[in-house]
Amino acid sequence: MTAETDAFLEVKNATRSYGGVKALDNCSIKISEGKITGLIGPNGSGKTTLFNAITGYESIEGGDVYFRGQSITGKTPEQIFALGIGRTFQLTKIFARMTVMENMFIATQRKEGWLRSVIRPAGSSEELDRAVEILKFVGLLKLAESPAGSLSYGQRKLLELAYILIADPTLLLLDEPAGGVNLSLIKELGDHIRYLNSLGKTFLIVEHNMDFVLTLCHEVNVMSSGSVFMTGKPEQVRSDPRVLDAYLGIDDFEEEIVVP
Amino acid sequence: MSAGTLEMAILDGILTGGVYALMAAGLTLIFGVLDMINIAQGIFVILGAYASYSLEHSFGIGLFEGLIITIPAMFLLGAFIEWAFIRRLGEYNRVSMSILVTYAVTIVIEGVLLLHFGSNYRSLTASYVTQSFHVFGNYLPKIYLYGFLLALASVLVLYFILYKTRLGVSVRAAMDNRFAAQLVGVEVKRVSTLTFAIGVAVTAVGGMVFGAVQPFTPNSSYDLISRLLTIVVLGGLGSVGGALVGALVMVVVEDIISVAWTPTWATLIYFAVLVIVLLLKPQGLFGQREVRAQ
Amino acid sequence: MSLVNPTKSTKRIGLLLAVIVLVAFPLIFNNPTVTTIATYCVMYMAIATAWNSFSGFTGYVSLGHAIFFGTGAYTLSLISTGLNMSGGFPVFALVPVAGIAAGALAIPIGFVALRTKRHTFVVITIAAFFIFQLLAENLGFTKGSEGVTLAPGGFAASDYNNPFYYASAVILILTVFLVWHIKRSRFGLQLFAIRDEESRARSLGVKVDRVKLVSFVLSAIPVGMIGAIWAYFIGQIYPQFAFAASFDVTVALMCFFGGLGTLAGPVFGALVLEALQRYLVLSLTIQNLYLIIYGLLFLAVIVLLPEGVLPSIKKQISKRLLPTGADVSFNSPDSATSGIPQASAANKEPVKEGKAL
Amino acid sequence: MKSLFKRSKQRRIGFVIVPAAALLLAACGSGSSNASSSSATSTTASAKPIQIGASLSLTGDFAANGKSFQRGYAIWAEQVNKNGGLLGHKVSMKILDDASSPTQVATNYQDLITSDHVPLIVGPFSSLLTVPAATVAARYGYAMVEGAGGAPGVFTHGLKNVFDVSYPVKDGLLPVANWIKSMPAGKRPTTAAYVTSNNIFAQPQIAPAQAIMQAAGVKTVYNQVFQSETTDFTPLADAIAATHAQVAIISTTSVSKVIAFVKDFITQHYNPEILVGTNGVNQTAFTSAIGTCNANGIIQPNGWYAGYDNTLSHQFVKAYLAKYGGTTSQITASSAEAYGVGEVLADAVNATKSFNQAKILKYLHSGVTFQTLQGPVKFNSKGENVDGVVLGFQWQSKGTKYVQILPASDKQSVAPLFPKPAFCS
Repeated sequence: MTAETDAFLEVKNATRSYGGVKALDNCSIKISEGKITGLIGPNGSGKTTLFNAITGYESIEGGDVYFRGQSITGKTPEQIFALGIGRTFQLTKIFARMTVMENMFIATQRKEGWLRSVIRPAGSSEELDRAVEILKFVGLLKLAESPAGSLSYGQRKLLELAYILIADPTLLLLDEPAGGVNLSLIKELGDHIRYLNSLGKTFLIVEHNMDFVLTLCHEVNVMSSGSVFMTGKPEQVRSDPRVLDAYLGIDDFEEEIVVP
Repeated sequence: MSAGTLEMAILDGILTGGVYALMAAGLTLIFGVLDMINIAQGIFVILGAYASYSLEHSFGIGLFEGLIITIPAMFLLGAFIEWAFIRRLGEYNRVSMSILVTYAVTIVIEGVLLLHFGSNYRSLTASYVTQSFHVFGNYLPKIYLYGFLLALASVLVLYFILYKTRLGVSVRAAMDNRFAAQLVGVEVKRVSTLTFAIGVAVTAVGGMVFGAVQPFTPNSSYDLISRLLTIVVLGGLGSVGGALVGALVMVVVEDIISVAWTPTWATLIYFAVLVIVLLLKPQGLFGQREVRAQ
Repeated sequence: MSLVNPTKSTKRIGLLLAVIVLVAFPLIFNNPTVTTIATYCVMYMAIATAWNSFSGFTGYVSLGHAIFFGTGAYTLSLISTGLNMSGGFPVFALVPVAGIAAGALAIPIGFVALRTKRHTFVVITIAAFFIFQLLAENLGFTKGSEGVTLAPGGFAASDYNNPFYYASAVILILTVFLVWHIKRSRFGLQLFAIRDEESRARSLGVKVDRVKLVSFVLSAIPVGMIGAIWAYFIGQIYPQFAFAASFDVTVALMCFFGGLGTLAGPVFGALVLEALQRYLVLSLTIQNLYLIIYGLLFLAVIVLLPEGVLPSIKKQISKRLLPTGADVSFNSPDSATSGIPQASAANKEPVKEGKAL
Repeated sequence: MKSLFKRSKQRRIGFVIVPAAALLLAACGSGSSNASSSSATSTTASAKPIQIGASLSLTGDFAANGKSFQRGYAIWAEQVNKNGGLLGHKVSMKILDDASSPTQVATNYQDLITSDHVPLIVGPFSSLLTVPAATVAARYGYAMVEGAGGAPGVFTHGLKNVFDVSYPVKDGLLPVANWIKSMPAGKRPTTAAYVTSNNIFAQPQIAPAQAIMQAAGVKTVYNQVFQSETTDFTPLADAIAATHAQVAIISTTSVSKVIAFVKDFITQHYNPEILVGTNGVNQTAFTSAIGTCNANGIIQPNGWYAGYDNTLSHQFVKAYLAKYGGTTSQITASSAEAYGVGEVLADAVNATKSFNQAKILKYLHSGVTFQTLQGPVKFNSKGENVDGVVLGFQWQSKGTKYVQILPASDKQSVAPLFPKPAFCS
């Protein structure tokens, strides 16, 4: 199980600290193209910080991030998004007072003069078709004209995924996609991810639901105290005693707070 | 400009700035914890001044002694307003809605004051209002020094509450992240009410000193609130220390320009300084940098 | 499933009727008091629509649009007196110039102010407002506190107001037309996205800074043009009236009253509030008690109808006609502002499940 | 006016509540400011009553003065009715509130003229509102006699229908300046400090007085314009005190500003030989803020005071006290100005025996002299009162008496306290 020489996404020795606490401590990770990669670890191990570092939401004090061989360290979130890296958030960020369909058009970038964009109707017919297709795919089409704020928590997660998909990213970073979502939706979500993966999309998923991660991912990274200490196939991770150790002593705190 | 004038101007600025800092301290707390703009802070100060005035004129209670009554009274008023109106603001349009609600509160209080006191100027009088100390070959009004010391003491009390008490921890947690604070068991509603009440209670002191330094009418609050808002933003939202520095910068800059150049442009220069600072540091002098992620 | 509104044709008819009423009004009701009030109404309708297209759409509350009103007023006044224009229709030719001046000024102000976040933005617009008022009071070419007096319009007394009314109406129609387009455009979506989740919108490729600035500038232009017409109408401007402190709060209250972020709300709010207020001030004189009652009632409106009058009415009607929640918004193009709290919806979902290690 | 959230305009959004308020007030039977014409007297005004229209700032920035004007107009109407009305018509005042807003003042006069068809109008309070008001009136050929529009700007744009019964604002400090000029060289002060707020009532007073005093050898050692938003007046006052100028002139429109300066002068133990405030010095707000005794010797120019020895003035004072009670010191010059406006208008109506505006305008422009409680009034072509007399008043007897001192030639003037006695505390 060796990674390819030129990794699709690679973080090298990233460091980030808050006050005295090192959220990322010389953290390195490699993601292979076309795979579903999992990222697990106890609460506070730095998973979300790593996501933020990759997607430009937080700067890192040391280290580098490479995407397709190019450094993307220090780029802004919108630049990174434009490169084809989309992400979702642990606490969903949808546009609550806009309709589901309107949410879909935010991320559609088209090369047009900004002055014209001021008065041209949003969403061309091909974009509309695409949005309909994606909403149908995630099962939100019937709610297309509802305000996004009226969606359930699980539906919001799906919407977040949907409105990123419209920009056709090649790499998707999902932050706890299954957190707080009911069982049937979790299964559906897994199917969606597998299907998208079969279309060639690469995933990096932070998740606490072990069953979900271990059945879905091709490869799993385990983080603790700000760095990735092991990488392997799901069955290797499942049987590795160090993983259990890493989780020991962690109370159920996180279980309580995942949902807003 | 004669010798000592500039030094006096700076000293005046510091003393007056202290009083403005006190009035702004409550505003910045409310800003920080409740995530809202409290337009009514100006009229609370004026209300505080009228409260001191009434006690002095109707009951012969001295300005400082009167605070024993006015501080709890303003505290209760603040708690009531938070409970009755502020708490009902949603998360959406919170900034706009808070402006509108507190504006409505302002005109109600203004109407009550106009009804009761009329629109003529009132001022607080006490012997120390016109007495002075001798410094720099000049005289320093006692009321300025007393006001400054009182303001400083009040700011220290606020600091103590914020950093040494259980409530303070909750307040700071709520300022940092309302949502997360809730998750770790902070009763954000209660903390909000208390913070609003404390922020309003402080105006009892601010109003007393303000009223002793200059005459006031129910109309005076509008000039005041514009100034307080700029102080709070200059210092950084939610920072009590920032309010102190912001107030000092405001008054000292204006005072220096006034005597060293011309009062005509002094106010404008202050606003220009404010804009430049915010251009370089959008979060204000002591504001927390906005976290971009969740 | 499309964005096309099914009630488009009825809307068109309604719009056409509104325009006809707007055009015909002074011809039918030609009492000068009525047309004076109507003129101010139309002015505030245009201003509120413009202000709303920035503040209502993005959630950035500007308390500095008085700068653009004042700039428009001064532009027209100073040019017309500088050229010794003797009133009449030619002066209206300066109205677009005033709009351009206001728009041009909005670029640097917006550039600076929009770098800050929402709360700070409010205050920085206040600071900018003071700076411009002070400049108007102290600069030589603005004539300082003495103000500028314009040549009177010179129109016949019987229908003196009409030129001002129609000039304002043209601005109103253009503004509503522009904002209507903005609202349904990609640009409009981006504005709403900024209002709801700015940082997320940025990461989705919305050029947030540019979008906000363009919106700010676009909203300044009609305000400047109305300011110019107002100055000509009133005949004399002073710094404290051209740059009026109360301006933005007045306009904000109108937009709030009608429905912030909607298209019809500000027009409705300005119409109702301005007309009713002018009429009532004329018909009765009440003083301080009025402040108290007004404030209390406004608080009641805020607490009971937090979305403004129009959206609340709309919601009630929709509820009656279409009891299924999901479809309500289908008929309501303004549903983007319905303001359903996020948490309430989220809480419906069961919380603790699927958390096996 | 400059503050951000000032209510004057936005209050107008209050219409929602206004109907309720109206009902409530009506139920309470209070709130009507219109002079009641039912309190008929024994006169035999046979013709139908007429209304005289005015817009006043009953709320907003100018509210205090607006209300004083309202009282002046009310007393005048009462007096007119007592004397048989105007051309046999009972009069009543129709007063609308303009909330200190130029937009509203224009609307109000529009309404008074075109909807209420009032035969006569009188002016609003404040120069800032006079031009918009007079512009509307001019459109319908109405004369506007007013008592508070004396700023130079009012007379510079060729309005043919404005007549200000008060003295022109720019003349305010002339009696003081002429008094100083008239002093013998050895006694005359040699240095003067001027400070004024940037305001059309305050600022125009400085230059004419300064010119006279400089010509008389009084050196200007300080001359600054400040903004009304100034947060801290102490440095300015300190800077003036530091010049040790023998004459200090503070020109403001707000009593709060003059209090701020004088308070600081007291703490700085700065005792100019002549201390003048152009506004507010006569108010109880001033004396109570600085202490009665400290007011001793401070001077204020004005056009009228309750002790003015003039038959019309006595009549007015008596009527005022009968109607509103209180003491003579509570009667403001603003009320007198309003009353004077009424007197001039009534004279013009009686002289022309008509309510015809063209005739009234012609008469007002004819150069006749009117007698008012403020003394004679005569209009030049611009509508300024060329006979307007500025008087100088001073607190004397340890701040207990407010007396006329200027012009010295006036028989009512008493000797000024000069140099001003030192502050008491």
